[in-house]
Amino acid sequence: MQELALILISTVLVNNFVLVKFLGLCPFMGVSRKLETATGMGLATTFVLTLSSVCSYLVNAYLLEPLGLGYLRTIAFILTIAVVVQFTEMVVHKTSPMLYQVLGIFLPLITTNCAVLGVALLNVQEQNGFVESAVYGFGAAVGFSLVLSLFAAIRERIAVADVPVAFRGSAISLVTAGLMSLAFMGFAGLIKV
Amino acid sequence: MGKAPHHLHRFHGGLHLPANKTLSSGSPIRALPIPARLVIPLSQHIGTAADVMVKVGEPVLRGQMIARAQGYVSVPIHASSSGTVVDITDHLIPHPSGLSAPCIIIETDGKDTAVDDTLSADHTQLDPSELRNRIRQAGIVGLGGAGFPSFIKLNPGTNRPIATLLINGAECEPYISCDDRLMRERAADVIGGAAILKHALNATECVIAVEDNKPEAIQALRDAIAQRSVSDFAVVVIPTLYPTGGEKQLIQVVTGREVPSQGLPADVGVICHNPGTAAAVHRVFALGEPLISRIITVTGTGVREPGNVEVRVGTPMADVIAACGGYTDRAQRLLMGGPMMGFAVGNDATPVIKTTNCLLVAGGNELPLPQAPLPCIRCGACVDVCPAKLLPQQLYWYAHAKDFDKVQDYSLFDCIECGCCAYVCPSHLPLVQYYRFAKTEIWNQEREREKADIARQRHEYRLFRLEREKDERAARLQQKQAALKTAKGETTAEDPKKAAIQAALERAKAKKASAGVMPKNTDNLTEAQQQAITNADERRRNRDSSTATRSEDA
Amino acid sequence: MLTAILALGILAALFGLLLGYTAIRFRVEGDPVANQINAILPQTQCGQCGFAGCRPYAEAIAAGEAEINQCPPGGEAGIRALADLLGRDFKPLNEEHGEHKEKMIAVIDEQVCIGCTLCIQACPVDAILGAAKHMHTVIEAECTGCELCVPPCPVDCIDMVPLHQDVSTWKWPSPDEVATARK
Amino acid sequence: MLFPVFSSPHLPAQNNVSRVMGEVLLALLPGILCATWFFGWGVLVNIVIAATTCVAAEAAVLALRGRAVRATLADRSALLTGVLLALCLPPLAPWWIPVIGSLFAIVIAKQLYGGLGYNPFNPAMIGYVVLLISYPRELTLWIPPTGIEAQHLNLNLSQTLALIFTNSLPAETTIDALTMPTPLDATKTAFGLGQTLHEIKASPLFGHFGGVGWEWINLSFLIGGLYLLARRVISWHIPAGLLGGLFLIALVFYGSDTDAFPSPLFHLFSGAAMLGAFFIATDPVSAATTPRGRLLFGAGIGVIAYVIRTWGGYPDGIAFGVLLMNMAAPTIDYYTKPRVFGQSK
Amino acid sequence: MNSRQILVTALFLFLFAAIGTALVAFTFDNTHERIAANEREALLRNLHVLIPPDTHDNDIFNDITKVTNPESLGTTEPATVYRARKQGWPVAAVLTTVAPDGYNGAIKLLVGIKLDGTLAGVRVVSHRETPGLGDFIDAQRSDWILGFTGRSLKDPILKKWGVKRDGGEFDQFTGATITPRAVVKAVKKALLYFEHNSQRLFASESTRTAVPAASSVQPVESAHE
Amino acid sequence: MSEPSYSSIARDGLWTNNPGLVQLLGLCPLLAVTATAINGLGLGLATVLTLVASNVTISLIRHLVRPEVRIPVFVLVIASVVTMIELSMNAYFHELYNILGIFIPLIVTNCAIIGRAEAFASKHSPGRACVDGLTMGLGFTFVLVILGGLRELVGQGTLLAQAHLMFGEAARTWTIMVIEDYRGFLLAILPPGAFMGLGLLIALKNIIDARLQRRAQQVMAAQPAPAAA
Ligand SMILES: Cc1cc2nc3c(=O)[nH]c(=O)nc-3n(C[C@H](O)[C@H](O)[C@H](O)COP(=O)(O)O)c2cc1C
Ligand SMILES: Cc1cc2nc3c(=O)[nH]c(=O)nc-3n(C[C@H](O)[C@H](O)[C@H](O)COP(=O)(O)O)c2cc1C
Ligand SMILES: Cc1cc2nc3c(=O)[nH]c(=O)nc-3n(C[C@H](O)[C@H](O)[C@H](O)COP(=O)(O)O)c2cc1C
Ligand SMILES: Cc1cc2nc3c(=O)[nH]c(=O)nc-3n(C[C@H](O)[C@H](O)[C@H](O)CO)c2cc1C
Ligand code: SF4
Ligand code: SF4
Ligand code: SF4
Ligand code: SF4
Ligand code: FES
Repeated sequence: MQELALILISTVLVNNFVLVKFLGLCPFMGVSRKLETATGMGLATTFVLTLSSVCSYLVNAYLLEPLGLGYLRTIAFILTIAVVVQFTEMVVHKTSPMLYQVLGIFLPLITTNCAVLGVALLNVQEQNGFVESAVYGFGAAVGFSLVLSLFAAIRERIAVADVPVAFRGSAISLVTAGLMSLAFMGFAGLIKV
Repeated sequence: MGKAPHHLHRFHGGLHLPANKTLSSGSPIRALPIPARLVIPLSQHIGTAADVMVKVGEPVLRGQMIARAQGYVSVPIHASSSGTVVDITDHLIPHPSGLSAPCIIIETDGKDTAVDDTLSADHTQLDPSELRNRIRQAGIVGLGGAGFPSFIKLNPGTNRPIATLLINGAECEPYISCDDRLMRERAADVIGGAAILKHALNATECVIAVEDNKPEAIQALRDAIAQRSVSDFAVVVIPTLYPTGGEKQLIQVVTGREVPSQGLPADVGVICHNPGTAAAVHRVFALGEPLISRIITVTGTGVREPGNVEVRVGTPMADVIAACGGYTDRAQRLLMGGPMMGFAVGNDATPVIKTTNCLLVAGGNELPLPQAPLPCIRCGACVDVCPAKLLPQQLYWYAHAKDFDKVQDYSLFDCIECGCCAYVCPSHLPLVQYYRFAKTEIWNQEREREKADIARQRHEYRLFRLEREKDERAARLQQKQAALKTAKGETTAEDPKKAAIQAALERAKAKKASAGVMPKNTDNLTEAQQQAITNADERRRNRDSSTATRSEDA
Repeated sequence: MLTAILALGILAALFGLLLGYTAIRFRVEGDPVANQINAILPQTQCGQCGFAGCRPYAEAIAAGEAEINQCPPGGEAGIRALADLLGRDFKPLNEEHGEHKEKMIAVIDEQVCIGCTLCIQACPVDAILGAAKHMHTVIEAECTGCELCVPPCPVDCIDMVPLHQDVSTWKWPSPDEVATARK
Repeated sequence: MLFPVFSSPHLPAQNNVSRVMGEVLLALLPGILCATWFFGWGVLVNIVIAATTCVAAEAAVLALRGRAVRATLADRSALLTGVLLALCLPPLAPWWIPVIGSLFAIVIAKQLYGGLGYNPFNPAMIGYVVLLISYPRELTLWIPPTGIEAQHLNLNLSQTLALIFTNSLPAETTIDALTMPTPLDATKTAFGLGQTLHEIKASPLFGHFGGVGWEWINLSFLIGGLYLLARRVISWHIPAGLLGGLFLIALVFYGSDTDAFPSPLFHLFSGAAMLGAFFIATDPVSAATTPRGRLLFGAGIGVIAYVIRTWGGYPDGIAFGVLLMNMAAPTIDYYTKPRVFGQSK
Repeated sequence: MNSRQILVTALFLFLFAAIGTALVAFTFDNTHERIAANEREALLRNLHVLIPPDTHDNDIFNDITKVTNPESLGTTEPATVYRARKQGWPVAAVLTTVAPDGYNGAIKLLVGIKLDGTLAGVRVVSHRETPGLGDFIDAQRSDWILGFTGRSLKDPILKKWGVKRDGGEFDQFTGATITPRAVVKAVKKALLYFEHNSQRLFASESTRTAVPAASSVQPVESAHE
Repeated sequence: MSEPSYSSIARDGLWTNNPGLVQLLGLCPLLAVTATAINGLGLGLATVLTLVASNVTISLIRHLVRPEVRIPVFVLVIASVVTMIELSMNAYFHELYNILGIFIPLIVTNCAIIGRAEAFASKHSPGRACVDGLTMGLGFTFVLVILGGLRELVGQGTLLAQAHLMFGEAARTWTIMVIEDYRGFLLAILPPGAFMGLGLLIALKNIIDARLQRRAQQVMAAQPAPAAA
């Protein structure tokens, strides 16, 4: 139990996927203009990331490992992820138009979020078991959603600031992300492994 | 009187402001002479403007109705003195926009002849609905603030029983002392009016709330109540704190209850009226006089003889100032209302209206022009003073960003525009103006959205109609072609469309002005639209003889 | 090598079955995004965006075939709303499609009109009334100011006039604009 | 007669930014004096360098952007940023340390966002953290405060200047002999080595309830802070949240094992606790602005600071706490809107 | 109709997967030996820095043993010991040990010890010390770590095996005492361990049996630890 | 859909629509591996290869793909290409491979690649898709190298450190010590420096664009004058 808690703290804060590990940056920059959309993206990512983390684990443990096909991991994982995402999108679209409104446009973006593949690969690298993989995926997603939401709220503020012209838009957003990552360095060394 | 001292409550925030009231409150109310010209705007209240009843050149008497109420939220307008209507035209009105609006202009004859009295009555003999009717016919609107037609407030509906009639004698704005003088000198009128209002509302008590910086007024009111020996009237002395006079704040101070956001005082069983309104109601029933004059504080170091004057509605401000000794050399700015809520008037030819409670002529550096603003530093000083418990800095932030959804998330429409936030802001931001900007912009967007919806519907209907017509035409064409096959005619190489137009023009020439053609595009016409067509045809028929100016309203 | 191909191939085939099935089982028609976009467009129906009206433009945006900055009547506020809805960056109005102008309405000079009905055919919202050879007139409240009726008129009797501003439609200026205007 | 037209309210505003900043500078005085007493001239030299750089940098950027230079400098916020940054630095840091920190604070953290009022992060803390991360060595070279006789070396002004500007030490001293860890650093190191609190307390670094010198410095910042509260320059929420949060979490752990965790009092009077609570976390621009939000904001800093002090990689966590909560401030504001008058509870 | 559509989709995906996999598998067949060789070479390069190739003639990559001694080697996991022999005679050993009490956690070390107990050299494999402060222990950043070469438990004497601040012989760095203290301590312990166990270390059977199997080639390797 | 000219495709990829500076795609590798210029170059070249190969393949099969499996198929194509490159790199540039680490397999999800597949390759002919892939990739590499160089220079005062990882032992001497005895500015090498560095680059591009535009306008304004004279 304590170990799982540590995994959570580690993935959410200490080794935050976005700010420390540099994964999932494109949606981080792309879907953070408004707090509402950022929250929607966070929700969608959390769902897909956890699910695909588990699915990739299964594919790895029951298909690739037994057959000695480790080198096909990337292909197998990305295929799994793409299918999970596509499947989720189609199901949500049909069954819950409401939810689709909130999450729909973000779902296709998630396939190309490298955090998703990153989690799957890191799970293998860290030799995480089934539950650990799920927690790892979930933690990574929560960390992603957390900083995404905070970032979106800050960007909403900066949008109105008197930023020098050359820096308006993505430049100042990147500087802000840099300062956020600076703040996150405070968590460094919190978990000594 | 004789009741246990009222338990008072507090509202959030508020300011202790320099009062500056003694400038005007020292001398008794003076009646101003009748001006040579009265400029009477058709809209002096919240709601639809009144509808003109008189023609240019027509003589009018004092108190004569010259414009009738139009729709429910509207009251009539009366001539403030006798004379002749010399023009009905756009004229500057007191409004922050500085724009002009339709006004009736009367040249007075100095006789001040009154029209026949149809209003006075013993109010105890009338039922509430008749009371309301007379109050409406007398053109009474709130004299304390927005100028809301008072008769509507007296009709809160059966599901909202009114326990308390609250007379708002707070007069919390600096400089203003008209209510103070009124309550001191005409306390009996105020109490009399309050009794009528209370009767109309069937309220159980009447509370008159007065700030503790007006001891004379408090004494006068207490005496008047004692004289009438009514037991369900009470004068409550409240601490001086701006903006206690705000209706919602006053209700909280006196009753401890909060008027719901977007709600009405009646929701908590209270109706709030200004003492001036009460006195005006009293005059309706006692003297049969509609609302044609009011008491105005003329003050500031820019005017020679500050004081309180009773002025006819429609008197140009220049005349009022002149009657108060005129401008001093230091006169710099002219405000209607107090320094916190009032607005700047650019031109003193603007007339005084029913809601003009104060003319403040600021002299020298009394009210300096605003300093250049700095960006908001989010210090939160504004949050501490906002009586509506809003977050003024966030409202500012989003109004500045023109994010109108967000400002509404932050309850923009609960802002009472009291100006406390701007007063304490270290960055000197014109906060209230941002809020006003956002509010009017939102209303405008709503109007546009409605228009766009209509346009979309009409466009879709048109597409549908065209589609249908095309189908019909296709069907007809088929028939025709079938017919053509049998009897072959000669064809021209000309563009058939052009030919059609040519033909149409020729036909038009031929059968000019003849009736009996079936109009096109007449599906779905409303009555008004039908009327518009008829009018257009009418005008056309008159074309040759007509020399009149083209009026815009069809 | 064969195991590899078979293993992954079968995995893919299974996924294919799944997706193929869901695609049919959960098919959805229509595009709600276009509706939302259309709700933002000003419905002037002027065609300056390069499409036959607001709805076609909305559909083009939804399909990713048009930029969001092509509607002059919607102005900056409209573009901002679209950018917000679609999570795209704000872009200034594309000047090729025209400039944002103060809102106008059409007025027909009734002394000159010959009643040819050409303007009726041009008006996208049926805001012009009149019968053939009768005087024509514009319903002020319903005119969107699209100017489409102006060119067809053979006698040039349609004028675009600014909307009359009165106290009830007056807007407080933004202090920012006041400040820049003063500069 | 015609008159100029402006929106209400028309009464002149009573406050201005320049005065607010001035009050804060004034309130810093006791702390500055006390720090100078314990750590020598270096404190003042740091302040002069940092403040000058900050003001110059601000002026340069404003000139570059074609904005009013003089009028903007008059708001004194750049000056304040410089002073606060300097107060976080070790007294004998080489001159380029405050310079780089100030440049970062003003140019990147403040002016890139448009200057006063727009920066989402506390400029001084950005400057400090950038230095801490890039030059950890220079930032950990604290000298022993007056009162620790064993090691104390009294540098006079010219020696101080020589050390700061030319890196030349007085004869027969080494930099190692001159420096010594701060109480927080020492505690952390000692716990890392498995010592108990009792053993640690025996060190000459420790005074009555905090570290020698540090306890008095914190006390004088507390006095300045109370002055700000009394003058209503700051509201009580952030300091209360910060100190309360720090105190409570320290109390919980201290209560669980008095020998493995320092007492709450030690935490309140060590490191940047008081400076942070009253002067840094209260930076209005980058903090939360709703009353409840401010309480939360402060408490967050307190808790993060404790966590970093106790388990993290840095001796003190106030700066990171401030930045991390700055990051969360817009979100906190969003979720802590107060109940508007008349809205249902 | 519908089910045919589904089947077509499945077949389509199958085809693509098959072609893609075939190409990848083909590449793999052609590269995996070289990759394994690369990995082995990388490790060897590190070992050869401590024990130059000419000092031994065995295959140190494969001549290893695993020992577990948390007290001396700083980790509860089995630690690998690489053994160098010349003509069958022990020459030196490389211990993979851990300094657990670095400023930011464990520091992984390779400690090469000659048979006579002198240090062939020490290298840091991975650490998380503060960049710019604690990272001078990395040979790429400073020569500090080279200072161990040639030292032994007699040079300096056991009591002096510490940093200067603690009365020892080894330099610390201003503002960072903890890191060197941890490293020095770990090296000292490794030396002590070797002194007592060298016989046994060289006696045991090698645990590595064959070249790594294809499946253990990790496509993912963390770049910075 | 009309086919854009080759030169406009190239201009798009290299500058106007640069994936790193304008579209902000492929940010993860862009920021993660650019501690030095050489790292950036390595990953950049791998990306170019992938982009060209995947663009061409996808363009070839663009008429075959059904909508419901579009993304999975694209991803499969890209993943195959990447894995082949990865294996080859591991075999032939092992150390560089170790440094680029997890980001090689992650080229698969490099948004720039799938983005190009979706936005361009699936709609245009193979020739154009190839040019698009090449220029987009080069544009991306360009940013990777510049950012890597910038961070390396500010962070440790060198340029082209570790060139031997790519160019063999001979390149060891290529490293340029730009500033002797530089204290280093660690921030530039750490994650915050990566974000800020890219931010500064984008701002720089904005400034250059503004200059170019102003000049273009001046030229435009100047032209009619002689005509009138
Ligand atoms: C738009 C508007 C609508 C109102 N509607 C009602 C109403 O339906 N019934 C009522 O009793 N008062 C109504 N009021 C009156 C308010 O309760 C209040 O008394 C009036 O606005 C004057 O207050 P003020 O001067 O503080 O603005 C309305 C006021 C406004 C501005
Ligand atoms: C900030 C503020 C201050 C006000 N102060 C007073 C006041 O001092 N006296 C007063 O009668 N009305 C004041 N009003 C208007 C009252 O809210 C309310 O409209 C009025 O008392 C209703 O009475 P009426 O309808 O008779 O005008 C104030 C309104 C606001 C928003
Ligand atoms: C941010 C930060 C990082 C540090 N990193 C290290 C480190 O990696 N290694 C180390 O030995 N000391 C590090 N220290 C310094 C220790 O806290 C402690 O002060 C030092 O090791 C004691 O050495 P001294 O006795 O020479 O001052 C760091 C300090 C700070 C503030
Ligand atoms: C109470 C108070 C605290 C402040 N604290 C800081 C601070 O910690 N750091 C800083 O750079 N500026 C501080 N300032 C100055 C100013 O607010 C700051 O430079 C702005 O962030 C610049 O936009 C403070 C100002 C006030 C009034
Ligand atoms: S008082 Fe002014 S500066 Fe302070 S938060 Fe409010 S608006 Fe901003
Ligand atoms: S003007 Fe509005 S926001 Fe400002 S204090 Fe008054 S009610 Fe609050
Ligand atoms: S340009 Fe005209 S037609 Fe096109 S969307 Fe805008 S208003 Fe509608
Ligand atoms: S087009 Fe012109 S002439 Fe013809 S009906 Fe319309 S307004 Fe009259
Ligand atoms: S490269 Fe786009 S999310 Fe990582």
